[in-house]
Amino acid sequence: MSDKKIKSVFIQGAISSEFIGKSIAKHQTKTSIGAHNIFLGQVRADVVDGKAIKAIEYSAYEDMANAKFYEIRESAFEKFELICMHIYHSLGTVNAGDICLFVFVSSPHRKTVFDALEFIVEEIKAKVPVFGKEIFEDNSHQWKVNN
Amino acid sequence: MSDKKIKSVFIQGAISSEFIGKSIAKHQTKTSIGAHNIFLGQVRADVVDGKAIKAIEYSAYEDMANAKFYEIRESAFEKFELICMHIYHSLGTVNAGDICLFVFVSSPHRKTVFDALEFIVEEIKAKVPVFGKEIFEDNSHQWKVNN
Amino acid sequence: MILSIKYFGLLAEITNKEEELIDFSRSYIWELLEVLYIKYPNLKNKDFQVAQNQELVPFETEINGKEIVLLPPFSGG
Amino acid sequence: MILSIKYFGLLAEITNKEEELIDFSRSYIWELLEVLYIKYPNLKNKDFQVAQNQELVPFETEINGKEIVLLPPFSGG
Repeated sequence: MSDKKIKSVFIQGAISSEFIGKSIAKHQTKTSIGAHNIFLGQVRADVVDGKAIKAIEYSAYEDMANAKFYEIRESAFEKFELICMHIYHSLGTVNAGDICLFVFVSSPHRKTVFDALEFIVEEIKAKVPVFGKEIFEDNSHQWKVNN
Repeated sequence: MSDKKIKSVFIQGAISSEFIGKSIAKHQTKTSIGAHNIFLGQVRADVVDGKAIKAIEYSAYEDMANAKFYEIRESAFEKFELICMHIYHSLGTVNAGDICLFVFVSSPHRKTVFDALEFIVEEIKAKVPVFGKEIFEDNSHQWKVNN
Repeated sequence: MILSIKYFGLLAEITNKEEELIDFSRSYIWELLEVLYIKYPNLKNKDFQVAQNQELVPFETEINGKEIVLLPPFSGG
Repeated sequence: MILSIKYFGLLAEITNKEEELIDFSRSYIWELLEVLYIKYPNLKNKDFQVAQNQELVPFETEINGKEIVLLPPFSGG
């Protein structure tokens, strides 16, 4: 029942709540799943020197990024007893309040999904060459730094 | 921006993927949120002595359950820097493959939501008087035991 | 005093009721349980907890409410 | 050899290009960087990593591919 085949990870623009809802619905035929855990990254309207961020423009070194997403996926399936795993990341412009990262893991048991989800999100942050350009209201910008 | 007021936790029957999608959408005006984490409990079609579970019928000592959900909510807001927190649990019949528990936390930062979500789900499992009657295909039953 | 006793899950199956009124003249939870064990012998070997005023209490607790609730192991989520 | 050099994010702003071809006669990443630092002095004090064959490599690595990529700190998610 595991769907380990490679899918495209990048989505142009924001990830919609409808897309997430439909993704959840697709798993309701998989009756060995007992627990899902979903991480959503949302663009914050942080204020820097009095100016609020209105959007992030994401770019990526796509060939390497896709290779890294694949490695992360494989190592998560190796480490954890997962039934399903999905990762989606935005490219291009995502407005403040919209979702730019969607990671979804499913397992028979809850402890597995907690451990797996945190592992995957931290791996993505550390290893995948994606770059966020934070655009302010006045169209000036700065480059996002993860912490 | 925190919505700490008490809401009803129990929902009659399964929790739909549309409901979850809409709940996510409602948070997109809250632009101080950077990370959401969602836990979904799904009814497994476990096989016991050759018979598969087709549904769970949930009952609860509702007065105490609502008081406990409230305590868990308050202590989560105290322990973690959360912006939002929502808990929904099914009562009545939930078929295998359908969702019976939906816990949703939001914060500026990802580490907070990982810690908070696991805390809340474990507290619910340990402290809230909810009882699951596992119904088999032949309508015989057994009482669910958490582990 | 007249106590309302509630049963949930497996315990309601054993007693064949979800609630009953019992006229009780002693003071402690464990004394009430002695009465219930006579009425429902199958309760005795079951794993359960007792709630008074919506809180779990040890069996040594004095009864001070009007509602005592017998709860089998929780299995939410 | 002719190398294709790619720049991302802040680095592409500094070089004012996303990609360029450079005719390079030495062997190591650090030797390539010496060339780039002369061409783009502002690169020198920036925090970046270098990828060859889609893997991050130390600056002491010998160049064995045709594409060298300069990557600023990752900020996905």
